[in-house]
Amino acid sequence: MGGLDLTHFVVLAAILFALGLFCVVTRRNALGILMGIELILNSANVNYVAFARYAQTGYDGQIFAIFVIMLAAAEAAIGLAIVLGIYRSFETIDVEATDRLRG
Amino acid sequence: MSVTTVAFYVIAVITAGSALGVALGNNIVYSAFALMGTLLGVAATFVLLGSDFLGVIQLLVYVGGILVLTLFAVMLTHRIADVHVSNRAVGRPLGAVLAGAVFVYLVRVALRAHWVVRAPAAPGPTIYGVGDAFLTQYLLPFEVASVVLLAALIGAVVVSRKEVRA
Amino acid sequence: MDEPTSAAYVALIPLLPLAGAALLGLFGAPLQKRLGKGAVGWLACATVGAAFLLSVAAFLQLVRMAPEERGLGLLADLFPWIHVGTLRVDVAFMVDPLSAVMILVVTGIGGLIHVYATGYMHDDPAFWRFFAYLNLFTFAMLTLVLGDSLLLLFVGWEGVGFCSWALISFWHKEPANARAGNKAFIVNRIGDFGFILGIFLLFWALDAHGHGTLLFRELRAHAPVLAADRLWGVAVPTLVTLFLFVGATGKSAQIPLYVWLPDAMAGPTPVSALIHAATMVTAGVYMIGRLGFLFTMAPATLWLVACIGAATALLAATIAVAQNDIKKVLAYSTVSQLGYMFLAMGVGAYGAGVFHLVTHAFFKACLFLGSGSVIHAMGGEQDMRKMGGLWRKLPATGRTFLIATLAITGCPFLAGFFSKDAILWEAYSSPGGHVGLWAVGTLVAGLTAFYMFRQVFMVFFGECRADHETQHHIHESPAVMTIPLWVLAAGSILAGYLGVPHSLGGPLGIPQLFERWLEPVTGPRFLAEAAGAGGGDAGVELALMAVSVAVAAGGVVVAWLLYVRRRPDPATFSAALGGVPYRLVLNKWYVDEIYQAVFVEGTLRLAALAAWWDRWVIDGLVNGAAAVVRGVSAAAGLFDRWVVDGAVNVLADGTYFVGRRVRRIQTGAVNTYLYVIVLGVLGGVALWWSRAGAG
Amino acid sequence: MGNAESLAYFLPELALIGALLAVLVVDLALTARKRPAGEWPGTVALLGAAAALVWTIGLPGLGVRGLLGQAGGTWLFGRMLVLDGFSVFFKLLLGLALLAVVWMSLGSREVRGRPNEGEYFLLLLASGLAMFLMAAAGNLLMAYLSLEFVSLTSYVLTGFLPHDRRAGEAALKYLIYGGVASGAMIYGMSWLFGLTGTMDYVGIARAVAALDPASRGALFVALVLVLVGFGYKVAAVPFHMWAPDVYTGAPIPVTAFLAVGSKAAGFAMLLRFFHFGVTAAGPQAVLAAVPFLPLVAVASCATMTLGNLAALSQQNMKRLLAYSSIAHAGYALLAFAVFADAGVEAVLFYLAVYYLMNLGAFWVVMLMANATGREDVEAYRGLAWRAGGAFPAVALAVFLFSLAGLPPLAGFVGKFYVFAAGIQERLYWLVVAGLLNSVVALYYYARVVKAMFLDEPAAGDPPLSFGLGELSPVGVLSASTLLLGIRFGWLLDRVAVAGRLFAG
Amino acid sequence: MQLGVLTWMVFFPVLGMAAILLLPSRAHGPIRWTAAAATVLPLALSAWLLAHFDPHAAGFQFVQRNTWIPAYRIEYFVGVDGVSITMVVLTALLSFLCIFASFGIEKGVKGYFALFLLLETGMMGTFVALDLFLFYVFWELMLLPMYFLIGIWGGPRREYAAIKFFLYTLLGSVLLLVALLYLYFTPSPHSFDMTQLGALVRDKIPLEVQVVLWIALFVGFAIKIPAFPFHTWLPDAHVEAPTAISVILAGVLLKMGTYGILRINYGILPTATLAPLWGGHSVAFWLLAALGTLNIVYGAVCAMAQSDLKKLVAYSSISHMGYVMLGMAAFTPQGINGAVLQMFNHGTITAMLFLLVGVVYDRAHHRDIDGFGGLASIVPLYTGVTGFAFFAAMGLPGLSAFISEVLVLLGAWQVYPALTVVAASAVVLTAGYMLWTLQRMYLGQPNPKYAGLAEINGRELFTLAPLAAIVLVLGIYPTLILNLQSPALVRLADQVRAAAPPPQVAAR
Repeated sequence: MGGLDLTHFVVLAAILFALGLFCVVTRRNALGILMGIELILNSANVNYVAFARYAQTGYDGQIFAIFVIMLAAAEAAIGLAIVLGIYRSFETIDVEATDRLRG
Repeated sequence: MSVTTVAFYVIAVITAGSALGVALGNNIVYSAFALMGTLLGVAATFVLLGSDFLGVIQLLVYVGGILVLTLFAVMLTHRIADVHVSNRAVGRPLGAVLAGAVFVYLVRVALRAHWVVRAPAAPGPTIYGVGDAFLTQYLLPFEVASVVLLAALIGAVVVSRKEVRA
Repeated sequence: MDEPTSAAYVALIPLLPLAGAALLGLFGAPLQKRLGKGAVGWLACATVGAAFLLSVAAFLQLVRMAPEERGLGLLADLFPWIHVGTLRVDVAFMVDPLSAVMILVVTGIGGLIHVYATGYMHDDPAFWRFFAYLNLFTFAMLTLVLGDSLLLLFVGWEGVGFCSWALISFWHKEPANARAGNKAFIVNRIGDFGFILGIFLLFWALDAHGHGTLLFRELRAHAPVLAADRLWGVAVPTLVTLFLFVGATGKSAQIPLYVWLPDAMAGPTPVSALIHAATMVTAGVYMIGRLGFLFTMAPATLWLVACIGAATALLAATIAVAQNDIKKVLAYSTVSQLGYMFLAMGVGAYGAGVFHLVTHAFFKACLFLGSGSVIHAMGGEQDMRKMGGLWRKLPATGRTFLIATLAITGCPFLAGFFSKDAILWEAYSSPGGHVGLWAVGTLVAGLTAFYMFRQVFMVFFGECRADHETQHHIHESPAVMTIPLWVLAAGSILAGYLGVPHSLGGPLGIPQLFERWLEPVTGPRFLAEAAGAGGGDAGVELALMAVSVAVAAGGVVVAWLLYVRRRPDPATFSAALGGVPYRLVLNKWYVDEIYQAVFVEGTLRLAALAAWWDRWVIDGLVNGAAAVVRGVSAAAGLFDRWVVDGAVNVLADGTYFVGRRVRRIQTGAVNTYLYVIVLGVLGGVALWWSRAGAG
Repeated sequence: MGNAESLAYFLPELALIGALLAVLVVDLALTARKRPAGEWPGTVALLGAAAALVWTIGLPGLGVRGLLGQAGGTWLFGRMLVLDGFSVFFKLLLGLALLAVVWMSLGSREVRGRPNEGEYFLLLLASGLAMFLMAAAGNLLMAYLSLEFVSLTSYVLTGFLPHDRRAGEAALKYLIYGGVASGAMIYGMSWLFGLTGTMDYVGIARAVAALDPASRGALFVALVLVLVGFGYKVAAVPFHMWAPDVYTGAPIPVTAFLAVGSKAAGFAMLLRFFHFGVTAAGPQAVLAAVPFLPLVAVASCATMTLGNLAALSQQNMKRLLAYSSIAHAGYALLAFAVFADAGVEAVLFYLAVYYLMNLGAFWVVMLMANATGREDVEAYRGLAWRAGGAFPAVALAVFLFSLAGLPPLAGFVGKFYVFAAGIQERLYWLVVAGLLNSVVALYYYARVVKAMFLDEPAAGDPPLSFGLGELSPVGVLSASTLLLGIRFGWLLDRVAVAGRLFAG
Repeated sequence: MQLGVLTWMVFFPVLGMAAILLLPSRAHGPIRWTAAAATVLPLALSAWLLAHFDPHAAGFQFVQRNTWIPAYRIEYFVGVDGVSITMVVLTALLSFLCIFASFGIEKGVKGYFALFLLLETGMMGTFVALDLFLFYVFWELMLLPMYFLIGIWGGPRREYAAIKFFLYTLLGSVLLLVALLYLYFTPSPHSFDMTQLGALVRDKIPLEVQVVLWIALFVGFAIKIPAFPFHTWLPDAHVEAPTAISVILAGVLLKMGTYGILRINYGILPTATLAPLWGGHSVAFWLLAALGTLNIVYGAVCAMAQSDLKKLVAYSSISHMGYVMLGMAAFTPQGINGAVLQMFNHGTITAMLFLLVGVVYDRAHHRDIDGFGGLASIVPLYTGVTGFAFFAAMGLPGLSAFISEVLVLLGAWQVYPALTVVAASAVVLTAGYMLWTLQRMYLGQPNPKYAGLAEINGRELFTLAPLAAIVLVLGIYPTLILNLQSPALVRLADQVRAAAPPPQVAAR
């Protein structure tokens, strides 16, 4: 892998993680937040694959990543369904508006 | 600087740049497209890391599935005629500070840590290995995943189905 | 140590009246309804009468005993009472010469008063209750004088206080009576407070020497070991006797605790006679006599006792001069006479003090019962200004009253003469005495003669100032009341011959019976000294006697001039010096008012303050920093709620308040929730950094 | 143990999967004929849950072996799941919870008669299955998979009530929160993987014990991020924020299931990960290097305090119980922070007790909601004096006082062992905080009791009537709460066995 | 397992409770009489206990000891000794009488008597428990019935009072629990055995920690006593509680605080008891003697200012419990005997007072002292009994409180003379507020408003007469009780004194 060592990937993942975090805390749009979550999941996946690659642990890293992708898909399906439901009842998907439950 | 290194940096810039777009975009549609860039970048990273099968999965499931789903949702929840489909964000300075702190800390710690690193083997096709692992060591998760997907499927139906008076 | 002679029947002396009290207390009402008041009266008198007979028996048994045995006395040890650690006190009654005298007085004079009361109280519906109390009082008083330990004495001591309370406020519908009863009890309690401290100190001081005891006979044996002990820089015997003396001032109405006695006249007159003249109030004198060996070890206390006695005698006498209530005069007279007794005790003349106690019991009981007879006749009127000229209308009462008055005045060869002169002589000649004390005593003798004769003149002589209606109803009391008067009058004359002073009786061969009788108890010290010194001083004694008789006679003359001859007019004296001295005396030197303002009001104020403090501050503090939370809540605009609710529930509300604040974190906006995650993680990291020093 | 042999020890889960499919089939069959599903899906689910329970406990009389009798521990499915006393204990607890919640759902007005009733029971079973897996997971992958599985089903169950804006909002918040928390968790797990090169708990333990000191910081970050995920599952401060909203928005049986089952499963995972995973090979070294326990202690204190304080002024019973369950997570965390056998046992004991009293409380709340349609404390005014209300009132009082930790109820014993464990390990400040918290907690529990007993019912309150089928489970739970407060030795013995985690 | 006599005494009321729960709720008569029957057996057994108790035997008697939770060495361990025997008797007696005093309850009769019987079990259990865990369970067990009994059957502000009572006492129990757990874990193997724990932990806990534990325990108990400044729940609780509950509260519950100190603080931490605390004085001096003296005087002064008769009695309880604290702080035979005797006497006298307050409250429906006047003329018998109780409370010689107060003060004098002077001043204050109350309520012109007030009835007299008899008998022959308790108490006091830390600072 030439001069490319593990830390490159770790830092890339950290960038994605931090941006995902930024996204989820600042977005007011439920879909935006879900996108932020996808960023975080992807950052974890980059880590898994990179670590597995450098540590020569076989396929477990990849497999983990596959499960993450699979669960992300499932979550997205449910999440988007919920968002649509919210849109139906609240006419918005702005999470600041969905604050009937509080206190 | 080797080719892979150059490739990495190109991919990393695309990935991170798109992610920045996701985080900062003012229009939800733009954000969604920026997300596509990130996902593609990550797929490329996987390939770079010798996980070609995973890269394909990433492409198929994420870009092909999740992202399209997201775009559908964007469309369904906003009037398409609207030029400015809002992707409002508030408290950005604070968010930036926090995310920045997290990033700095993560990098700082990560650079100091000794990760498990062994001599890298030559990259090769991984489909066989992955498939084998799924049917041996990871059989249980694999099977459980099918139940999870079934439940998720039904769940999504439950949530999105309009009330039908039986 | 020799043991006292066992004599179980002695226990019956107090127990008989107790049985009477119990019977009357529990079944008096039905008894009175079924069998009438006569049965109730008989029962009450019979128990006391029987007790008197037993007392006489005990006295005679004592008389027959050898003097050294006599000192130990007769003992009826009933059962163990409090046996804890080294404290071992039994319920045991002891008759020795001193208590023999006392029980004779209590049951004898008490019995007469019981008889008198059956007549005096005849119209009262609560007749049974009165006699139940009276019997209970007799029991308590007998316990006081018969108890063989200081603690049992204290039982009687408080017991008579309780009965006194019950009898003073006997006519409880009148609020003033209830107040007087309370005053008596509470003031007595102040004395008792000192008294029990004295008991504690005495017990532990002896216990430190391995002789912890409260039995009189053991106290007498062990008291000398205390001579060198000190507590709080004061010699222990002095401190003990001072504490005990506080008790005595309460019970025997001495300065500063005498204020209750005049008010106690609110009770029925027999009560005044029995409790507030003849018996209970002399308990302090008895106690000092009983513990004479201890007081002797504390000259400082004795000096104080003498001074207080003299001062009380003088103060009360001055007040008595201006009183118009027939019983108030007698009340102050009692206080004054008690002062005499304390003067005697204070100079170490225990015998003389107790002697005066006995003679005083006779004539003062006679005076009170006589005044009761007068009041009875006047239909309840007590103001002497509305009396007069009753000599002929109430012949028996008038005559006995005069005899008793002469006795108290110190008319030669009546009882008071002997006892009072014994005291004055001791005050002058005793090692603990002082010529000043004698002078005060003599002055008081003059004042006594004045106010007593003032009373006699105002009540029995001159014009009758009562309204016509009352005059019409004036009649002599029935025999059941007059007979006791005559008996007491006889006693007022004869009792003195028990203790004829050596200077008078010696040449005639009349022995000083009384002091010799008490010798085993009070010790021979003063007798011996007096006898030793008396040989040379007999002349002085006679001279002093003459002086005091002259002063008394002077008092009588002044009273005659003022109240019979009416020239000079008493009003001129009242108006003298702008009337200030008169008003001072008339209003009893304003002592009651001062006490009321300082102590009673002060205590009540303190109580109110404490209650307020408890309600608002302690409760508030305990419930949690009231002010702080109130301040916080005020800032939050919730001031009204807090003020309305008060600080009572502050902790709960404060927690609640914080709880509501905490709830605000739950904004309902999901971004906040996510922020909290990030902050939580960063917080954790920061914590780790701070602990691990970034390593 | 290989995949094939493992199946024999996987019967409870298989039973759940079978029941899940059966519900699906039954529901489809009935709806296909345009007939209301009726009791069928629920009954099938009940049978499935019962079967799972039976295969966990065993029925010696019928020749069913069960898992209880298994001595020692072993790996299943090639080091994916662990079979030991610990996991069996939790399966038992979760099986009971599932059974109870299915039963509860059968009587719930919110659930019954909905068009999606069949799916509801299916999801409930799926959720139960996922929790079973959580309790046994011995591998990062299984841990993540099962945890996410539970989350996914929970999101849907929370949002089950259509057209209820509260439900939708709750589901959305839950989803977002869960997504972020599990994202953080897998990120942490990825680092753990990077530091140790393995996903197997035992391998992690070994590698951690031999960790380069320079990597401590990274390990700490990894552990903290993993704690985010677990903390979210057990609703520990500061990862609790979803709980009140979700508990309020979800149908009551679901709330109960989340409060009891999900929390228990989360603790199972937490305990196994830390005791059996990270620190299995020499806890002292790890603790010295990575002091995450103080964090747990602080979190415990914060969880108790915040839960109780926020509960003080709640007017909605579900929300009150939600905060109360947060507080209870704090008590259990206290025992976890002890980080010794005594602590593990105390957690297990506490969860068992918590199961009884919290489930009971929710049950009564559901009965009341069924009867009056109200969930606020006001609806409970004078309950004890209303016709038919005495029994639920007494039962709820028992549950609430047990939650408050008063003897002789089970909650007291639970708290007692938690605090005892704390004192044993010298966590005095935390124990004192816990005790003070129980005083605060008493205040709001007593408030409800006060409303039920000390207040007079409103004049117009109609009489209540509950069927025997509704009251009997409440009765059983309250009687057990009382009995367990007096005779708890047997449970202690069980817990002592279960608390010794398999260390293979 | 063989059920000992104490077990019957403790749990028989629960059987009665079960029986009551099975009765229909409208059957007021049977419920009341079942409750009465359920309290008779403990009373009868307590009499048997008195007859068979050997005061001179060291250690505990009528012991029953069974394992309960072997894993934690928790036992069902009960027994009595001289410290607790009188309290057991008092509990049985007052419970029995209070059942009759509760016959007037008309609301929720079933619940009331059921809870009452549960309360009796809790009280009885607390006094006989010899296992700390068991003790704590019983201790807390009393809390719930009390809460409901005040909260449901109390006066207008009952909820406030009930919750205040509840929170205060629970706060106390929290501290108690921490200390108990600490003690439990100190020896190895761990132990809850109250009879052994003292010896087991003595050398294992540093003195400072012992003092901290002592204080934690003390605060837990002080709330119950209630000692200044933790007393403010008491007046509220009393004012709102129904009569019988006030009686139990003052008669029995308050004793648990001082009993706990004797049993646990003294028994298990004797060294800390006389350890120096501050200013050269010991823990016992500051927390028991000084605080007790403050209680005496402060309670009396506060009582003086009350206008509610029940509140006055409540404050007088605070004052009288101060004697107990002072007495037990002296470690003289007289002091400690006086203290425990005072516990008993206060139990009987205060029970009378509260019953009497209840009598007038039942008739007039208020308790304002100034709102009456001249009752002596209207209800002489009632007044007579009240007068008896008042004078008993004042410590009139011949009545029981005199003995205990004198013993306390006498015992305290040797050790704390100055404090004793202050404490003894309460004899005046007590007389003051008691007599003033008598005067305002009973003496003077009868208030025409209450001219038709009914005289005390037979049932009420039945509840009062035994107490009055006890008060009188113990005043004359206190040996009855002193003999029972003295050997054990003196042993306890000696034990504490012997364990006092050796150096410089003496107990004074």
